[in-house]
Amino acid sequence: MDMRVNIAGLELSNPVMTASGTFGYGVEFKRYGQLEKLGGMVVKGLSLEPRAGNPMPRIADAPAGMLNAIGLQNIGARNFVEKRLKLLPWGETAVVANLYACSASEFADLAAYLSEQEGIAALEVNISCPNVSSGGVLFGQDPSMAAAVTRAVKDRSGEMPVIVKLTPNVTDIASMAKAVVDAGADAVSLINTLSAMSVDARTRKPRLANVIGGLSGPAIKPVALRCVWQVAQAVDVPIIGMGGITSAEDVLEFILVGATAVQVGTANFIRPDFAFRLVDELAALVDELGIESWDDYRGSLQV
Amino acid sequence: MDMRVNIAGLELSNPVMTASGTFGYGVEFKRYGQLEKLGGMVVKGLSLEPRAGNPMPRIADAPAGMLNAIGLQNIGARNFVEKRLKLLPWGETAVVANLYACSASEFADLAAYLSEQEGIAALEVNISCPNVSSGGVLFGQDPSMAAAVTRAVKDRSGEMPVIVKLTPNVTDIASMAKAVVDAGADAVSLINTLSAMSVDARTRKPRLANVIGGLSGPAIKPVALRCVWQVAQAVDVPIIGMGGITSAEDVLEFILVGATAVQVGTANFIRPDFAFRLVDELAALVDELGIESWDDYRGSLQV
Amino acid sequence: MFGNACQDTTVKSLTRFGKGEGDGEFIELTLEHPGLDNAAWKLWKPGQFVMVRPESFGLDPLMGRPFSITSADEEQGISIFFQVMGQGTRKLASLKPGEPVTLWGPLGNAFAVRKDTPTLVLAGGIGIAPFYEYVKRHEQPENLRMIFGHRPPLACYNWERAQGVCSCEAHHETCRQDLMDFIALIEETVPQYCNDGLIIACGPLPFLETIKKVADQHGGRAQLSLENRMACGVGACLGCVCDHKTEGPVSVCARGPVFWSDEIEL
Amino acid sequence: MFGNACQDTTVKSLTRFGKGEGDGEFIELTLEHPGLDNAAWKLWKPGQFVMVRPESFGLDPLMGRPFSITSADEEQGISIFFQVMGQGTRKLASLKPGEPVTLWGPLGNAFAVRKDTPTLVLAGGIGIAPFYEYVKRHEQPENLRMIFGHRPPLACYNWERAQGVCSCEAHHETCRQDLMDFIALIEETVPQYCNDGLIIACGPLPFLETIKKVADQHGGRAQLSLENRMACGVGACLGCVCDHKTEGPVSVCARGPVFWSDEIEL
Ligand SMILES: Cc1cc2nc3c(=O)[nH]c(=O)nc-3n(C[C@H](O)[C@H](O)[C@H](O)COP(=O)(O)OP(=O)(O)OC[C@H]3O[C@@H](n4cnc5c(N)ncnc54)[C@H](O)[C@@H]3O)c2cc1C
Ligand SMILES: Cc1cc2nc3c(=O)[nH]c(=O)nc-3n(C[C@H](O)[C@H](O)[C@H](O)COP(=O)(O)OP(=O)(O)OC[C@H]3O[C@@H](n4cnc5c(N)ncnc54)[C@H](O)[C@@H]3O)c2cc1C
Ligand SMILES: Cc1cc2nc3c(=O)[nH]c(=O)nc-3n(C[C@H](O)[C@H](O)[C@H](O)COP(=O)(O)O)c2cc1C
Ligand SMILES: Cc1cc2nc3c(=O)[nH]c(=O)nc-3n(C[C@H](O)[C@H](O)[C@H](O)COP(=O)(O)O)c2cc1C
Ligand code: FES
Ligand code: FES
Repeated sequence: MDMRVNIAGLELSNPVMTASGTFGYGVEFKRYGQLEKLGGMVVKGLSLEPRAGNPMPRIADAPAGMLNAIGLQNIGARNFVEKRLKLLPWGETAVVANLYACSASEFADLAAYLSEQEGIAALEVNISCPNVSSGGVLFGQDPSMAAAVTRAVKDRSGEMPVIVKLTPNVTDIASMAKAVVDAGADAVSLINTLSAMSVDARTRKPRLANVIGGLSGPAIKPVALRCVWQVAQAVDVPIIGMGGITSAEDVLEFILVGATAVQVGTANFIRPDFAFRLVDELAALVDELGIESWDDYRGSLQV
Repeated sequence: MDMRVNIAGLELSNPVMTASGTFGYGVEFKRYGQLEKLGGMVVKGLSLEPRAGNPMPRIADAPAGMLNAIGLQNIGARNFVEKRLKLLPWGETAVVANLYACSASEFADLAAYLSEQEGIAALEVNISCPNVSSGGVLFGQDPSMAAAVTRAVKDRSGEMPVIVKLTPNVTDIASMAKAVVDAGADAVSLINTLSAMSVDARTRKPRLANVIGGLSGPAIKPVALRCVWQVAQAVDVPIIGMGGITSAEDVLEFILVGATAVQVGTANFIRPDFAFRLVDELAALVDELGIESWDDYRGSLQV
Repeated sequence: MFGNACQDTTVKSLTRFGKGEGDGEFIELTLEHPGLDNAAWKLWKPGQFVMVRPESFGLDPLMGRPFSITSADEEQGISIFFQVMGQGTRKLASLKPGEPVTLWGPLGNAFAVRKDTPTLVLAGGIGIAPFYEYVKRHEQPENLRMIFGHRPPLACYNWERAQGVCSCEAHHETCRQDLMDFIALIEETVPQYCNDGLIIACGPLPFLETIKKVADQHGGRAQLSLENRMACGVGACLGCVCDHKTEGPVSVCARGPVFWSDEIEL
Repeated sequence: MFGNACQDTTVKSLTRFGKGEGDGEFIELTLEHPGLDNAAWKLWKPGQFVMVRPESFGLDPLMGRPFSITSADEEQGISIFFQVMGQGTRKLASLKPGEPVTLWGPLGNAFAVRKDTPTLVLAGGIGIAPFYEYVKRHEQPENLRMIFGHRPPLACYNWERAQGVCSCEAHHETCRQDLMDFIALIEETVPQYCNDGLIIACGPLPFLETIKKVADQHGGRAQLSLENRMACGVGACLGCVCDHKTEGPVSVCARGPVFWSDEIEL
């Protein structure tokens, strides 16, 4: 089968991408496989300036998952472009920049800079920064703020596809999706991590220095599928689904409920060659099940 | 240590209760242990009239958890009182009725009836009915509707403690808790299941006839702990914590973040004598850790 | 007083039947008898089932799995006979002797036994599990006729164990025509037992549906053992219900698993 | 070209050291060498580590676990030496020969080796793991002095393996006074190596903190191997960082695990 998919004009050789924050700047995985194999990779969230992130500990185990509170540690957009991007085979796989900022105007500046760089295929706007300027409400939890950020980014991104990444920590994710699509988002990706916590009953301490962190991994897959399904009913733009994918069958589940492509996050920690293997496993499973085209399979859940 | 806890005047011999919908009407577990051992039990959600519930299949596996969409199947409040309640040792363990209705007035009628029955120790109001009268918005996802239901129930419950059970499927659970406490809730319990979904990539069918269901079990524990922690910062009433408890250590984690008592749900399906064993294991662990009183331990997380 | 009907035990042995990938895996799993503290074990009857949860399930799957009791004996242990279907049975298949298993039961009702009544025993595939002991215990085996439909070879099913006790016919289904022949056989045989016989059946849903349809048409009834997905096994979660014509949705685990075909919808 | 540095292998053997509950469990786990496709195995050095993830982890824990490489050899296999701490090491401890394990590495940097320099090797508890091979490989063992502080008995640590090669002193800590004595020993010894010696250390955080403090005070530096919790092991997740004085937070897995004590905050 032809494994290619198209996200708002961006063509991927196959639907498997890697998720932001779980695949570094891509280069870290060269020892484990051929980056060219991937449909695309989303690099660690980039801010205008380098940032140091949260105090340690930043990660903890969770049942069928993990918690993280990395915070916004990154080398900054400029360093990424100058020092990492050229090491990536961006001619052969889509390199997507994940944007992280604390105000709409900062988002816009970041988008303006990144959208002009050769080698970046699309922007993914992470609207769940926990330290935003406006009174502690997260961008991603308020439809009008989410729309404002989307508009600000779109205005400054030229022709580059803008993907808005949604958080599941909302009452109604479909209306969040509608808000960002109405504001011009070319695609949406979901889900980011679930707001969660882990504590040690013996030491009486939180297991993350930040106290609250994000839950990812297989534990959240049923929530992620529900979110993608609801968003697929609500908007017409392509959806990139993610949350707990650890097998080719999981990939198909996301496509079945309406996703065009997927991202693999925590599974990269199960083994660093996970995403590369998944590309092959997906092709084999598609063959085994006799799926004839993505257009035929996508969203074909029989309800 | 003195294991007793007090929920808004209701004294429990220990903090371990069983969660609604996972412990039937209590009687089903007599073959597996002594009901008197439990701090309390919350029976299956009761409505004014018997109801048939959702079509099958109603349950599915999930990573470190399960999905259910039982719907509202129950024998009705009257049948429960007349046929089951007298079989329960309500003099020795707190029997809590879980209320399920589709309008504030129906909730009020149900509360009026149940609060007059000898043997019922408290009411737990389940405000996440998926089929409510007002345009598909769930009671539990709208603070003013949640407050309205709480007020309606409180008005008709006399002296009986009213516990409002919160859903995690909201943007801000702390403000939901505040809304119901301001409306008179004597205690809150949380969390109910996470809205979730499971599909079969091969047959292209949802694994639940209802398509969307509720995720429970260890997978949701980190989310539940975060919710209890946030609610504990926001309100002053006792909190009954639940979500994925499968060990005595888990119980302590919930108390550490601010719960006064806990409920055990899905773990009852790991083995039907789970809750009885947990009571003993909790006492042993409290001893081992040298915890001196619940008042000392509760909410003592060092942040 | 009956003791706690949820007991901890260990694996005694696993016996594999059949071979080859295509056949699937068929396994008799024997657990050490957990003891008669749980006095219900003295009274168990074929058709009843157990919930089995080895410690190796960990958190995946969380729910135990229901299996018909194939035999139960203080010396020999408690046996179930199962086919590998998915994650739960795969983990059961890789158990080793000595590994810990939680077991609750015996659960549910049993098949009727009427020693003087001509009895038709209909087994489909792994649905044969409860019948080894049923036929063995029967006091007048000459009144029994067992028909067994199967796709994997007979060697997968420990067939000798059933044979010799009563009249047993195995029908191997290898193509569509075999299936048609088998359905024709059911259509021909069931009516013979509809008036003054007893019909009991266990097997996949389409198999039970055929039996029910034929029995309904002839104003008869058969006892069908249902295999709905279960969580608690004790009637508490309402996850396993089937539609009962007069009582509405009823728990298969507590009210069944055996139902008269004319009382339920499939 | 180096092949994929993430390889599938199987358990070769487990050797348990020490005994008795109180001692904890100390295990040398040897994996079949996954092969030199991954040419990095030809060049590994003590101080480097591997991420280990047996299939038996299932979904719990999800993350692999980092361990110092104790030895690696095509014939003998790859060994790690670990202490049972929690769910991950418990599952490692119950592995059986032949079970599948995913392994990525060798990862990170290594301890400095300066054959002509007097070298102080400081091992705290299970922190001894990388040093068996370090001392074995050293070309001038007369320049080595190893001090080993431990609480469980020496029998837990395969101590013979380290001894005989170089000057080795073990300090058993059984009470508070022992600890004070041990700290005093560090305070006395570290300065002797601060000017023209080399100090390398691996062990629990308080142990490393003491060494860093003494070295800092004497204007010296020691190489410390950090054991932060890890997820990826490859520098991608930023879950394992430590504070580097000039570079800010750096990944322990990729930039370390060995750091000069004067360059980091503990
Ligand atoms: C009362 C009772 C008695 C049973 N007795 C036996 C027995 O003696 N021997 C035996 O082998 N099995 C028996 N079963 C069925 C057995 O419980 C299931 O095969 C088992 O639970 C499958 O678990 P799994 O985790 O391997 O499969 P899963 O991973 O849960 O499922 C794998 C695949 O099998 C299908 N499947 C799973 N369970 C069922 C089911 N109950 N009916 C139809 N399809 C299903 C699923 O849809 C899925 O496609 C019985 C069931 C009940 C309720
Ligand atoms: C580079 C590196 C090399 C290592 N080499 C070895 C080695 O050779 N031998 C060895 O035994 N261990 C080594 N460790 C530590 C080892 O990784 C942990 O002991 C192991 O991950 C614990 O996993 P667990 O699931 O058993 O414990 P968990 O369930 O994760 O934790 C159990 C308890 O141990 C504590 N704990 C867990 N990990 C650590 C840690 N890294 N530091 C301090 N406390 C911790 C937890 O806080 C918890 O209280 C190394 C770690 C690193 C980063
Ligand atoms: C360690 C870690 C770091 C992450 N960092 C980012 C990030 O910088 N930006 C972002 O949009 N998402 C980030 N995420 C979220 C993932 O991209 C993904 O949305 C989430 O983990 C769910 O997918 P998974 O279950 O496959 O991991 C991070 C997740 C993890 C586990
Ligand atoms: C099968 C099932 C049925 C449930 N039915 C109800 C119900 O009737 N009323 C209610 O308030 N909660 C119901 N719940 C939610 C549980 O009471 C509990 O809030 C949730 O499962 C989280 O706890 P757990 O992870 O320990 O199961 C049900 C949960 C399950 C698994
Ligand atoms: S399995 Fe729970 S009611 Fe039958
Ligand atoms: S463990 Fe992921 S960066 Fe070090």
